[in-house]
Amino acid sequence: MTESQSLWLIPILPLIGAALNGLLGRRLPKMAVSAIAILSVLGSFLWVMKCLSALGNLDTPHAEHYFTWIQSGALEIGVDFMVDRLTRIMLLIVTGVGLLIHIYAVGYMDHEEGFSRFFSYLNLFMFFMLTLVLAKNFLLVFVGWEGVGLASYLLIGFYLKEKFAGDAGKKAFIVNRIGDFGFSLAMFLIVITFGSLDFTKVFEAAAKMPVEAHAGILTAIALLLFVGACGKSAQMPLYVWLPDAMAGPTPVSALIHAATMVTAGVYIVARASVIFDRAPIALDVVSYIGLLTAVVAATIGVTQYDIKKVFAYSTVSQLGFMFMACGAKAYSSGIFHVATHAFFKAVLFLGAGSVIHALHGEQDMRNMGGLRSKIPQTFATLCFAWLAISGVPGFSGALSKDEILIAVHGKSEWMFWVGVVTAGITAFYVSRAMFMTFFGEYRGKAHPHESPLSMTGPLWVLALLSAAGGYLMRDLVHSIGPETASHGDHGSLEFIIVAAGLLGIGLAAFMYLMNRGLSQSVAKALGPVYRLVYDKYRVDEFYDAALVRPIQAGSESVLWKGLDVLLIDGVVNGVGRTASAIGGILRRCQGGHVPSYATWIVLGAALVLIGFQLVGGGR
Amino acid sequence: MNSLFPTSADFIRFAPEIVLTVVGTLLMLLEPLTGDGKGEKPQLRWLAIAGLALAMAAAIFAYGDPGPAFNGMLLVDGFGTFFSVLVIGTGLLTVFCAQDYLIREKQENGEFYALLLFSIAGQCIMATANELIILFIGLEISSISSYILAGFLREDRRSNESALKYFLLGSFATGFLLYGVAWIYGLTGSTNLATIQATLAAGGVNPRLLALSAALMFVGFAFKVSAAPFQVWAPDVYQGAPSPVSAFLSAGPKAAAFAIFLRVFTTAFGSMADRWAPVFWGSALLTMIVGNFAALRQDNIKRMLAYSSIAHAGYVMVAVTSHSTVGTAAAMFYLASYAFVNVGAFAVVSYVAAKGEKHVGIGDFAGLAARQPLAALVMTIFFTSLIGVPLTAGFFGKFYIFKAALDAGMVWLTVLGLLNSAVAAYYYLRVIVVMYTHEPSVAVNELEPASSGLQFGWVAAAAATLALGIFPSALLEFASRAAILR
Amino acid sequence: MMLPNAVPVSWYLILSAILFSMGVAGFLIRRNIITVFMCIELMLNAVNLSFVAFSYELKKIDGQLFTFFVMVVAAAEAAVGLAIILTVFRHRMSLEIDDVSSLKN
Amino acid sequence: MIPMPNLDVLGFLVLATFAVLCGLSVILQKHAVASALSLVGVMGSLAVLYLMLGAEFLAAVQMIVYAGAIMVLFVFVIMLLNSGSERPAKARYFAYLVGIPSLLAFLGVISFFILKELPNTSSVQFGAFTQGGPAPVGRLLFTQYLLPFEVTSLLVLIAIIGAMVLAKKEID
Amino acid sequence: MPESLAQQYFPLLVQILLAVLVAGGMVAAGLLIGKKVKNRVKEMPYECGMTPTGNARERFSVKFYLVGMLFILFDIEAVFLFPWAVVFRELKLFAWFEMVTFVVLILAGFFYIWKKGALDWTQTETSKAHKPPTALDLMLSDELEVAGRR
Repeated sequence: MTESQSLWLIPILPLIGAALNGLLGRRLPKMAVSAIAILSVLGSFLWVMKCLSALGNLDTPHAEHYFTWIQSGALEIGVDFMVDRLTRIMLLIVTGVGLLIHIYAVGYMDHEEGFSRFFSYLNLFMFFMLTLVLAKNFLLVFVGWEGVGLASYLLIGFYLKEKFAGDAGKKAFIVNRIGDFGFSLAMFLIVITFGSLDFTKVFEAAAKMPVEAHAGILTAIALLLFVGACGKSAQMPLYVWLPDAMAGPTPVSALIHAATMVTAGVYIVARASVIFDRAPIALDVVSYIGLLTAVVAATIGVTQYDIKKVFAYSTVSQLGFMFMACGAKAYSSGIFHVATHAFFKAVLFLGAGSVIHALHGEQDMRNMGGLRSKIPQTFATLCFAWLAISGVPGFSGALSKDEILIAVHGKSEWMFWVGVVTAGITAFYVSRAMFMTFFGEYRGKAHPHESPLSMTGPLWVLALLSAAGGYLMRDLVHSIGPETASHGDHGSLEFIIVAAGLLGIGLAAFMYLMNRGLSQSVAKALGPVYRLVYDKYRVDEFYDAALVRPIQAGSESVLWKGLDVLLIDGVVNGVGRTASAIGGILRRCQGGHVPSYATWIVLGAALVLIGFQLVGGGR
Repeated sequence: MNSLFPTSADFIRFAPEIVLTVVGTLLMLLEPLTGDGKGEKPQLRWLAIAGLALAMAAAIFAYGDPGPAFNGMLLVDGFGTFFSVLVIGTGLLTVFCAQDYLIREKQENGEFYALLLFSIAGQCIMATANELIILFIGLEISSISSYILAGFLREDRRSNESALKYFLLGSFATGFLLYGVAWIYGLTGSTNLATIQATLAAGGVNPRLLALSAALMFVGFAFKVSAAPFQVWAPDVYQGAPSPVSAFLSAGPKAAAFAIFLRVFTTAFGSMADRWAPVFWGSALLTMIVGNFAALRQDNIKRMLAYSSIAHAGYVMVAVTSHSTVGTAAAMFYLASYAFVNVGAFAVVSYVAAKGEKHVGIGDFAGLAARQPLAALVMTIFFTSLIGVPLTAGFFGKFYIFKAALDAGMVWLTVLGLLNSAVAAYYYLRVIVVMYTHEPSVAVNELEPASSGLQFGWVAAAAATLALGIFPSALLEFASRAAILR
Repeated sequence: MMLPNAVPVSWYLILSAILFSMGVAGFLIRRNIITVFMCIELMLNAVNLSFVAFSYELKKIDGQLFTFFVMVVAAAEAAVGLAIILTVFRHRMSLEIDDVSSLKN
Repeated sequence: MIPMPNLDVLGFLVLATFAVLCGLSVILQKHAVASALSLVGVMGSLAVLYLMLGAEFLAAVQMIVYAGAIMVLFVFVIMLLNSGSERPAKARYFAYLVGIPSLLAFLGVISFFILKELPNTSSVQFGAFTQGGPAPVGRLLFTQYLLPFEVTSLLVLIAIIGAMVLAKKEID
Repeated sequence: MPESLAQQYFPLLVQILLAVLVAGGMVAAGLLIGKKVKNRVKEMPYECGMTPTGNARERFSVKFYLVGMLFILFDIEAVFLFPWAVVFRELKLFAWFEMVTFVVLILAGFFYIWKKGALDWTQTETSKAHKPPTALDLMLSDELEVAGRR
């Protein structure tokens, strides 16, 4: 046990920021508000750095006990924080990316009202997220778990002037409650199984238990935890809330719904890897769900025109990849992808935000185009992210994605291939978004203007990270867990994956770039060229008819309209509707008439009387 | 049996009730003598506060020498003291939270405080009662004064109606309770819980007739704690009664009723738990469902809180069902946390509702955060606690309760209970969102700042909620030590 | 018919049960608030009979004492209850119990 | 013993019948005053039954407090509010179709168990148990049950306040 | 002893029977012997002269209720005083203290009511003038409206 690093400072600083902004932010000038917000996060980032440097390479986890929280019978739960190699990564991501996004948000939210409110919520979120990450027992994790849910709920509902944001918040809320339900149930199961909630105790005990060939208590715990994870990390079928959550301000989408909160699910699965390793059934479920999510979300992404929606679905699908990794026991690869994804997805969202900002709130890609000259910096930074997510070698995205797919290959062949195709589709729709946004001629009305430095600055940092970050963090990440298959010779597999990515880009370029570029020149082209162009055009149409339309139509009608909108939305809203319907019936029992109330009492009395006679009389 | 004449120890153990009675009588006598026209009597208010504080001190002091009093009529033990202190504390909080309301309605007078103190005295008797007759009388003292308090606004239709319903249905249910007492007396020849327990443990009492009396008493108690299917009165009464009174009713009398419920069924009827546990199981489940689902559709916030109080009674019933010291401790903790939260929440409601309780719609809370940040903040704390968000008292209340339920092997009840609390969160959050994200409503715009007393009440309640949420151990340890009833 | 030459206590208990149920029934079916209240008194009286019968059965007079207390309680309830009924009547101008149903759902 | 159906049996049967009839008329009379008077009848017959059960003092108190005071108050209020007979009933299906059957079930269960499980109760003989006089009652009341006795005064106080708070009109 | 108790209560029984007989007998006799004259004048409350005004069911003031309630409370006190007086000799001072506590509390209530002015009946009329009339007053004023509801 090394000497105390007073880890508690890390979450407390943002909390102080939140309190300051929340209580007297209304009276402070914007400068002060943003200063408080940023400095609080900066402080905790620096403190993280200090702690990590002091703690060295963490061969043994560093734990700190502050006070005993609950002492009921055998069960003792303390407020304990812990830093191990897994936590280290998460801390760096959360505080680092969080800091950048805070800075970005200052610029982005400049004209919004409720400036201080926004930042106090954002800091509050940081507090809970850091608690979640640092917690040493499930209960404390649950604190953070609930807290981030609450914060994101408030932030999604931030623009509640539009009713839509309210509904989005509501959906997010219902789905998250389902997740929390699973998590808390898992927690109770853990309590009665291991008599403790402390990570070290629980996992030591679990490590002694045998691998469950058939579903057993561990499987139940693992699955329930995974239900919670599905809720938080937007996996099938609980992912519906995430695309709608885009109603919130873009920095929120970037921070909460791309970089940090949604990865909490992956984190908890990785954290509980000991349990999952002993529950193969649960592992299979995890990987299947992950795969399914990845595919469905990616194909839906192809059809979207709202730029934020595209990235939202891509987030869902990337999270699917992460769970695939966990399913294949390659937890470190999953966390690795969490890290890289945090970088490039943050860039994508912030870039998108910058675009929207530039176009005064325009989100429909059909009204964009040709922006690369208008907002070059945003474009440049987005290119990094684009290449990263498409898995172009040399960018960090490729590293993690390769690891994942290789690990999956180790688990099962066909899943690997599906994953590869999905990777291709991913590359396709992100490129599509890029081309529709930045290439071609501008189709919108608003007058674009480059964003202020406070926005572009963070973009650049993150962009560079999404290029190099992977290489920086690789060793840190791999120090976490079991040696993954990533090392050793998988040249062929890696080649396939890269090829898939490039193919996707190429296809997109073909259909959204050349087509457009050539078709412009067609107008003024001369005869001989014309034929060629014409053929080209044919080919293109052929492609269009043979590939794009079916994919789009298929995923549009089946996946998006059918599954997403009808089925899952239907279910989620249906839950609400049934509940309130029951409520209506119950209300009708309250007619306000004393005799009928008395009747209830008499009825109850008779029932109780008979019940007491019938029940347990024999025993 | 010691001498029939009371000793000083007896009086010490009865001290809280004595203090409350004396001060209450004093208030009653001073009422006609202190009259200033504008219906504001701070001196009486402070007298009431002092009396309550003194009574709390007396209760704590009495715990220094626990034991039976007045020939086994009372039993001062940890359990009883816990609830005595709890109801007295609730009363204190209520006095602070009621003052604005009473002044606004020109109703601040000695009678209100006197009745409050008498009612609390009755609840203290309930908390420490170890004999069915004194228990019954304590219950009636608490109830009758509650009837009057519910109808305290003579000129308000809703207040009358709530008083009438509460009174008629209350005495109706009391009839059943009394019938049960008669039977248990007839079967065991005693009304002293200890004697009854011994007699039953010795056996020889016909189990079926015993079940008869147990069932009848169950009806009476379940009514008082508003457990389904005997909860029908609660929404109407809480909605119609003056908000501070609703706050008090949903906290103090309910806690005391649970105290006797627990005491009677764990001591006297403890030996026949296998008979009553299933009925409790069903009632608990039904109560949770009715409370939560009916609350989903409410637009009147007082009514919503009434249904939510039913739902929370359901959670406590879960704890009672587990029939273990853990469960009892959980119930005690939960009731404590719930009392503060509810009084606070109703206090905010009564503040927003304004004169004549015009604004009790949820929409009337729109934009409260913008105009009255403190009110909104404390309300948020209370509601998060009611939801059961961690770091608030409500979370641990639920945590312990469901843990106790699982320890008792009631997995299904736990699962369903958790589902219920998942549903419940919706209607609380609705209010929070309305408060923080909507444009201020008319009601909110014309609010005057709250008086310092009211603000103190809020902050005290909120502080207690957070304190119990962050450092629950102290209270829980006491509870689990006190939960061993015999 | 031939009457038995002694009445067991259980008959008194059954009489009390019948009277109790009558009170309940009256509570359910009557509309005049005061009459409804009287039905509660009827219930209490029935319970008192049980108390006294049991105290005879046990040859202990505690039961009779309980009856005293029940009477006091009944008196207090009567005083308060009738006062409440007065206030209600003042606003409703009616004693129909079904008219007192503005709080509902 | 007396060979004829003796005082106990006859008295019980007569009084019980009377009480039940009065009870019926309480819940069936259309006019409140009539119900009140029938209730007095019930109380009277109960008083005599108490007497037969050896509760002499209680019987007296029953007449004094219940019939003498409480019912007087009822009649006062009835005359005060002077609401005539009840309006013709709106159908109250829930109460009738659910309440009455469950009430019958309730009564059935109770009386069934009284008869089945409580068969050999001692038979009531007038004068067999004579502890019901004021002296023994007082002795017990002021020693063993001292606390309830004192506490009831609190009950009375509450009643006073309540009546004043709720019923006072022009006063103050 | 048992017989003696029966004897003890026998006169009471006889008296009740007598009372019932006499009262019933008189009514019966009136019905049998008296000759029936049925006309409006005969039906009037006051056969001789003055024609009654208003509804026969005259309402009482709420004061009656308050007094009736006070009566109950002191009735209870009396009920408790009786056994107390009987056992007073045995329990001596202790019983005295008990009863003093009890009586003091009840007298406190009495004092309260007194101070509240529930007992002086004159004040009401004067104050009625400037107080807004409650529904009950309205009822007292117009019977007909209520009579119409019946």
